[in-house]
Amino acid sequence: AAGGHATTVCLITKTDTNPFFVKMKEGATAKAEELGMTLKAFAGKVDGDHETQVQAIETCIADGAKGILLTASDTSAIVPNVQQAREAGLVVIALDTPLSPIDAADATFATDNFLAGELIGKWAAASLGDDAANAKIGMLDLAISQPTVGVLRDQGFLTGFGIDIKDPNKWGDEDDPRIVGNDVTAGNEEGGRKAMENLLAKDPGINVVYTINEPAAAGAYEALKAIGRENDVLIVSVDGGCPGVQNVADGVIGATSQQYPLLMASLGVEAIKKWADNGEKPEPTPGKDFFDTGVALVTDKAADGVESISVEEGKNLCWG
Amino acid sequence: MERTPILQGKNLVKRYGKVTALDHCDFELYPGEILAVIGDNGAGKSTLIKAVSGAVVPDEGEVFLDGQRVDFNSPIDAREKGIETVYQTLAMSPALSIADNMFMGREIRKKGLMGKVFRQLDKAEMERLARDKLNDLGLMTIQNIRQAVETLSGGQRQGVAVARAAAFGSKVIILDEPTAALGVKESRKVLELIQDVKSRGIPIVLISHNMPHVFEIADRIHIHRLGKRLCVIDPKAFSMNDAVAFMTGAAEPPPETIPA
Amino acid sequence: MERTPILQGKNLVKRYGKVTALDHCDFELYPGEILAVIGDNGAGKSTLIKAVSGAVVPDEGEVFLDGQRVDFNSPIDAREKGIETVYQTLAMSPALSIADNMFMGREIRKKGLMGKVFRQLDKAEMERLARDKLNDLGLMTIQNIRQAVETLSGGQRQGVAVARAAAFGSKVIILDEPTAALGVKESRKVLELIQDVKSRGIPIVLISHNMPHVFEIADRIHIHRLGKRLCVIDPKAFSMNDAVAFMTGAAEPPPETIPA
Amino acid sequence: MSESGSKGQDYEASLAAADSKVAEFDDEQRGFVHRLQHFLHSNPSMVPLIVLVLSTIGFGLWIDWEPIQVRMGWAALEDVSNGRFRFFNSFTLTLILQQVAIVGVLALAQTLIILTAGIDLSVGAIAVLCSVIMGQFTFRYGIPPFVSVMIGLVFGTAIGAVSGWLVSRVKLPPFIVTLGMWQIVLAANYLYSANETIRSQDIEAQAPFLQLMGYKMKLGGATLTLGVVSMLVLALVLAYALRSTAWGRHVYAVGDDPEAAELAGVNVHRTLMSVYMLAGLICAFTAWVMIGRFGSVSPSATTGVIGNIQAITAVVIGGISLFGGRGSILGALFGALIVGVFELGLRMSGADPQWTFLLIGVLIIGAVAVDQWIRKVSV
Amino acid sequence: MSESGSKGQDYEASLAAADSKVAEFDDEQRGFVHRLQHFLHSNPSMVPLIVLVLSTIGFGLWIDWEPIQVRMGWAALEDVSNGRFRFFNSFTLTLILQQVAIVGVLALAQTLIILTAGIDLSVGAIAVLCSVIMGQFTFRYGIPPFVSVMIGLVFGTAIGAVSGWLVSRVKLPPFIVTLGMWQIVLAANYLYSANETIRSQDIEAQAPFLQLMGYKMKLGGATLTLGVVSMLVLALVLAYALRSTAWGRHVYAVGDDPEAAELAGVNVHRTLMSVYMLAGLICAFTAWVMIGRFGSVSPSATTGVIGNIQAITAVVIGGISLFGGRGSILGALFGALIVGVFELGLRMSGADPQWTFLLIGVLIIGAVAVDQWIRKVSV
Ligand SMILES: Nc1ncnc2c1ncn2[C@@H]1O[C@H](COP(=O)(O)OP(=O)(O)OP(=O)(O)O)[C@@H](O)[C@H]1O
Ligand SMILES: Nc1ncnc2c1ncn2[C@@H]1O[C@H](COP(=O)(O)OP(=O)(O)OP(=O)(O)O)[C@@H](O)[C@H]1O
Ligand SMILES: [Mg+2]
Ligand SMILES: [Mg+2]
Repeated sequence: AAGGHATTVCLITKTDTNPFFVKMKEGATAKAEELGMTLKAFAGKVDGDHETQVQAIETCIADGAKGILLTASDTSAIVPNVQQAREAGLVVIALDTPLSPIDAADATFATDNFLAGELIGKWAAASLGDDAANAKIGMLDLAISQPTVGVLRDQGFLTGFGIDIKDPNKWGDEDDPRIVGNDVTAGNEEGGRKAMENLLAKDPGINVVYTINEPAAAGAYEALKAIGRENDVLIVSVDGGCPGVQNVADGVIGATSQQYPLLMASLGVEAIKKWADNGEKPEPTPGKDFFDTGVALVTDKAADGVESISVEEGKNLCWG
Repeated sequence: MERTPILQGKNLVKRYGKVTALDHCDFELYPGEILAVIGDNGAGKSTLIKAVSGAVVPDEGEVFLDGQRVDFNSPIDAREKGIETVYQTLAMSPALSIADNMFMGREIRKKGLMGKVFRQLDKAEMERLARDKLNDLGLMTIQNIRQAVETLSGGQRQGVAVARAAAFGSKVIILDEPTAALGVKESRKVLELIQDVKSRGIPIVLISHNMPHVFEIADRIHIHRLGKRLCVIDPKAFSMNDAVAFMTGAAEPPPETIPA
Repeated sequence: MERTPILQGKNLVKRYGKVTALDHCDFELYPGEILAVIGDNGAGKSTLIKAVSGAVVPDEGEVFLDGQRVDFNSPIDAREKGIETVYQTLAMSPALSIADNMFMGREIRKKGLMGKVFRQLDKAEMERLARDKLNDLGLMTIQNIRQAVETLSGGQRQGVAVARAAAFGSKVIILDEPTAALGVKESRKVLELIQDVKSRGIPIVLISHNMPHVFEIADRIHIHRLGKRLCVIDPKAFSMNDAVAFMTGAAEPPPETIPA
Repeated sequence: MSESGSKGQDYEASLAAADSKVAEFDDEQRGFVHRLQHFLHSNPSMVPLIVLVLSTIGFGLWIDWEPIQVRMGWAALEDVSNGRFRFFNSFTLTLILQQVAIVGVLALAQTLIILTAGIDLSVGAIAVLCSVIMGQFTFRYGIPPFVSVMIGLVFGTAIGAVSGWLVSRVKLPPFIVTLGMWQIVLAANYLYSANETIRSQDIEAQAPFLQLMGYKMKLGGATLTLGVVSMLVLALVLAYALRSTAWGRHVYAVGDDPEAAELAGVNVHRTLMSVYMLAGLICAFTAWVMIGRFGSVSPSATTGVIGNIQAITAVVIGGISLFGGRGSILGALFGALIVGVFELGLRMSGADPQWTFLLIGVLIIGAVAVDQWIRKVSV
Repeated sequence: MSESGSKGQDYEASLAAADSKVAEFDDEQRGFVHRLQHFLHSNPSMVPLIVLVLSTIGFGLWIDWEPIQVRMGWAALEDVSNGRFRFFNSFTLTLILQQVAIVGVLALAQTLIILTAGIDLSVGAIAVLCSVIMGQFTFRYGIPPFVSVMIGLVFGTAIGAVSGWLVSRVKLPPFIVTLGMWQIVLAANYLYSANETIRSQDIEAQAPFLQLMGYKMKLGGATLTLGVVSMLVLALVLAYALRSTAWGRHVYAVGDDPEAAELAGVNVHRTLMSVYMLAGLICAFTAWVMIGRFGSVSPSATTGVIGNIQAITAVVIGGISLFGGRGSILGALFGALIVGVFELGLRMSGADPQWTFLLIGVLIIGAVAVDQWIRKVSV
């Protein structure tokens, strides 16, 4: 009674409350529909929810699915379960975030979150020019449990900006005086605003703000607007969702690294279809150990030495 | 007897799980009288007065007030008709003050704008009235009318509950073991209050295990046994010993003991 | 008098916030006697017996058992010395069965391996004993020894509490208003039980507001007033009226009323 | 057949002469500590107020020690690294008010429920769903913003009514009802909104009325938003209603002992329904305050997930008993402010987010332990 | 001076003849529904068991309708899209056991606390911190895995002891104590672990003892892990201890009415301490089960954040009263399994995760409403 199609594909995302994953699910659903497959979506209950993802993998095995598209919350902890699924004959494709080790999955369609961070870091440094040496940076991160994606983007940004990141697996251990502080946002407007206010109270002179994603950036902007400093602070972000790109156009965000969740998802569904039909596994991007779905820096204020696309292009490619 | 009872229960039934607390029980209270209800522990006395005062909705049977059928769904309904009850558990809010408790559910609002529009309570007036009522009962040992009920001794609490009922009952006052926890002196005060209320023409139902008290003040005695009314006796016609014998099942009541 | 009191309190003080419930109070109980404690509501009777039974740790003063100074920090300490108390609040766990409640804190384990290693309770034995004790009290109307205490009427509960104390008290039994909620018949059973316990040589402290009961069974009467012992009288030497007069402050007790 | 008639039992003859003293004595040797305990005991919301003032002063001294030294002449401006007041300035102090506005209003709703011996785990979720409704009704269906806000308020009240009915009529424990309701409302929020954020810029352009609660009033460096003012006014109105109207007395009576209240003539069902509906309405009002504060409408706002715990924390630190019937609603406001002061103070003194989180945990236990110590007197 | 002596008051002369009937009658017209109510009332853990069986059958019929049709000969294999049993097979059914192992063990700890009329919000956080301790002590300090596990167990017990002491001695409400403890433990966990995951591969290679609870026993398609078996054994042991030892009776008595228990001779402090410490120990044991299940040690495990609510949900669905003193610990296990069956069943039927949350919310309210209906009888 449940599901009329023979081929089932599972999509397991970190949460289903973040628009990024909502779009990923939309892309996968549309593609599966087109290819005559059944898509079952699973998601963690909160950011970093590893347990629910494990349960989801087990469910897919029990359900007799053909393949799994997985955005892992904990890229190394999930490996034994991925192993189990592969042993049961499912193809597992990592989306967005590579597993650790990367070959634990049959294939990876991902953006490099570290690279995404690095791009906005470089752009921010280049935009400031000489002022970068005495910038005051506010870091708006995801959560105190430091999920991988947040760490990668944060550390990428700092690297791009030219700051020594110490332990690359952890944010907050840097001692560069240009960093005013880190605070957490839960990746939404509410957290973004409060975190920005907290950092501003610590040092009102902040002029560069890294944000984990665009909703957090929007919240930070509200906090800056409240004290009339929205025009002299550079906000950078990651994601590239349509509202985010629109915010770049509106000057809320200086630049954002755009990722392509819809593309990842639809490519993933296609790959599983292929594998189900003729046992063919997807190939990685030449020269990389994963299929890179790409990252692009979206800004209308291109900076020297950093490749970027215009907001107009970004809008065409954005998700949602 | 051709008088109409002021409060009447007919054929009342109330079951709690396997226990039938009221088993087709009748009840009549006539104007101006003190009716005592006596019976063994668990005979169903408290359940009976709960059924006629709205605290319990009987499974079967009817309640009449002044000959009119009434359907009390809550004690508030009964109170609105002038029936005041002191339940065995006293029904006080421990954290609230004596005055708050006495006026619970019939608070007095300030006159004028503050009262009408902002619905502000007239605390001063309520406290004054509460103090008066307690003084009538000889409970002036309560120093502070604003003190929380939980700081009172069991006896003082019972006193406040009785004072509340006496102050507001306009038609019937029901007292369920009002002197159980009281000392000699305090019990006497309550008995005096009951007679005082009676002299104002308000009939009273008194549940008590204290035979001397019952025989001292009751006009008629309703003997309850095994969930129903066994008989009603005139305390002047029977001895305490007879009453105890009927109530405990040691003797059969003569048929003519049931008037009305 | 040269006898040593079996249970003695000296100079006990207990304050609750502004209220001094015990005000340098003395107390003596002699072997084999029934000592009644009477007093107004709030006089501090319950606090007194709590202080000598470990339920309340007095702010000042000392407690002696058989002439030995004891420091009870909890009712458990007192129980281990053979002092059993029925508190005014009964101290029952409503959701547990009658047998569970009777053996609370002194459960019987199975013999052999199951009991020693797995600490398994001998429920059958406990139920049998509980039934016996209740039968002694004439409470055989309780049908099911496994029924939860909350399903009993107030009177039945009081009976279970009294039966528990009578069954386990080896040295002293203290009863705080054991008949307050009881009917005529049930009260009589408790009084008989008290006399029965006395005939086993165990002394009893009885708090009660019921003068006829007190004068009927007490050997001595401790009159409590305003947080301290006013005097101790012999019920054969004074009338109830005298006792009430002393206890309510209507008359001064003669100095020779205080023995020991 | 008593022969003693109305003169009472024979042994009661001497009663007429009885005196009426009770065993109540004045304190003998009470020191300052006892007096303080007593004062605080009779003014329950004073405790959190004092904690609030002390923690504000403490953080101020700690953070602004350098400028204070300069001001007092103990140090020269050149000797210190920072001569500017960072904590003790009107901007920072009013910022705390803005930051606690959402939790503060939710805590008011929570207080009402807790006073009836309930607990509401769904407050935050209701607020988020109602903000989504206000936003989506305006943008998706083109309903005028004013009407959308009204619909949101009605919707919040309706959710409260459902919970209230389950608690009062079906007699389910409030913890369970609102635990279930929390999940239902939060899931409905994501499903209905499809996780779409409505951007601040769009709202500003097309429906600025939705952002009304964010309207700013400046007095020097102090910035008060309409949301903050509403929170303060609402707290005062509720404090008045709880203290000085019959309804308020009934709320306390129901929380104290619902059966006693029923027997004493309080319509417990109506009181509970009014409390849950009012709490729902206040949660929906919080939705409006949220839109004012964030500018945008976001279904994934953190309030939906942790707003309940935040509100309960504020209530508890505010000295309101979780067992119902005791406490002052102003305490909840002070409780929310205490948490706000600690969070910002700790962040400004350089504690990282994880330490801040840990210290708030310590604060919760500590605040209640102090409260308990004060309550020990005379109970 | 009573002259009646030991014969009692004069009006009591006739008592000897009193009969001893009480107003207790047998049910008159009771139908099937009433009998059922009675049966369920006297066996509280039957309700969740029945719900568990019914929901398993329900989901099985729904998900496996096609293979059932085939098996019954109502349809040919060719007509259906799927002829394989997906839900009704030993793999899936034992999978549910594995999936609920963590919540199930936590729910046992939670039940103990709730039986004493408490609540523990810190259970999940303690489990996560202890798993980090077991892992880091082994890997950071090179302590033998067995010793590390012991240290973890002792540590969990110690946290329980602190909470128990605050509840029992300082007399703080358990909700507050464990709310604070939750934040403290969770933050300590992040701080201590530096958010580092210890990878499954490393544990397998260097300290496989840590993964002992993940050891699999296969019987045909059925897979049971040592963690699952421990959960079942622990539940039975606790059920025995609660029902058949003095300690168990004391736990119920304390939850029912702590003052009465104290007066009746129960050492309330010792009982509460033993319960909180045992609960802490069980949480620490959960840590080991977690390592077994996930292979790795991850400080960001969600159990730390939502484990408390999941455990409370299981307990509540299992029919254990949040007011203490009532309920059977096996009910909590059934409660956890019911949630597990619903989650897996809904996932397999393809429900969107948000719909699953929503339905679990409805389930919570529904389960307790049924329970309430059953309890109505005879109270
Ligand atoms: N809420 C209830 N739930 C279950 N049983 C009840 C309830 N209330 C009363 N009963 C039962 O109904 C019977 C009658 O109780 P009731 O309280 O009316 O007796 P009573 O005559 O007032 O006794 P007492 O003199 O001890 O006050 C008893 O067996 C009692 O156990
Ligand atoms: N736990 C308590 N907290 C505060 N005050 C108390 C407490 N227990 C008793 N009191 C006060 O101490 C005084 C003595 O109380 P106690 O219960 O000992 O009186 P009693 O003689 O037993 O009265 P009764 O005859 O009414 O039982 C009273 O004023 C009472 O209010
Ligand atoms: Mg009664
Ligand atoms: Mg007493």
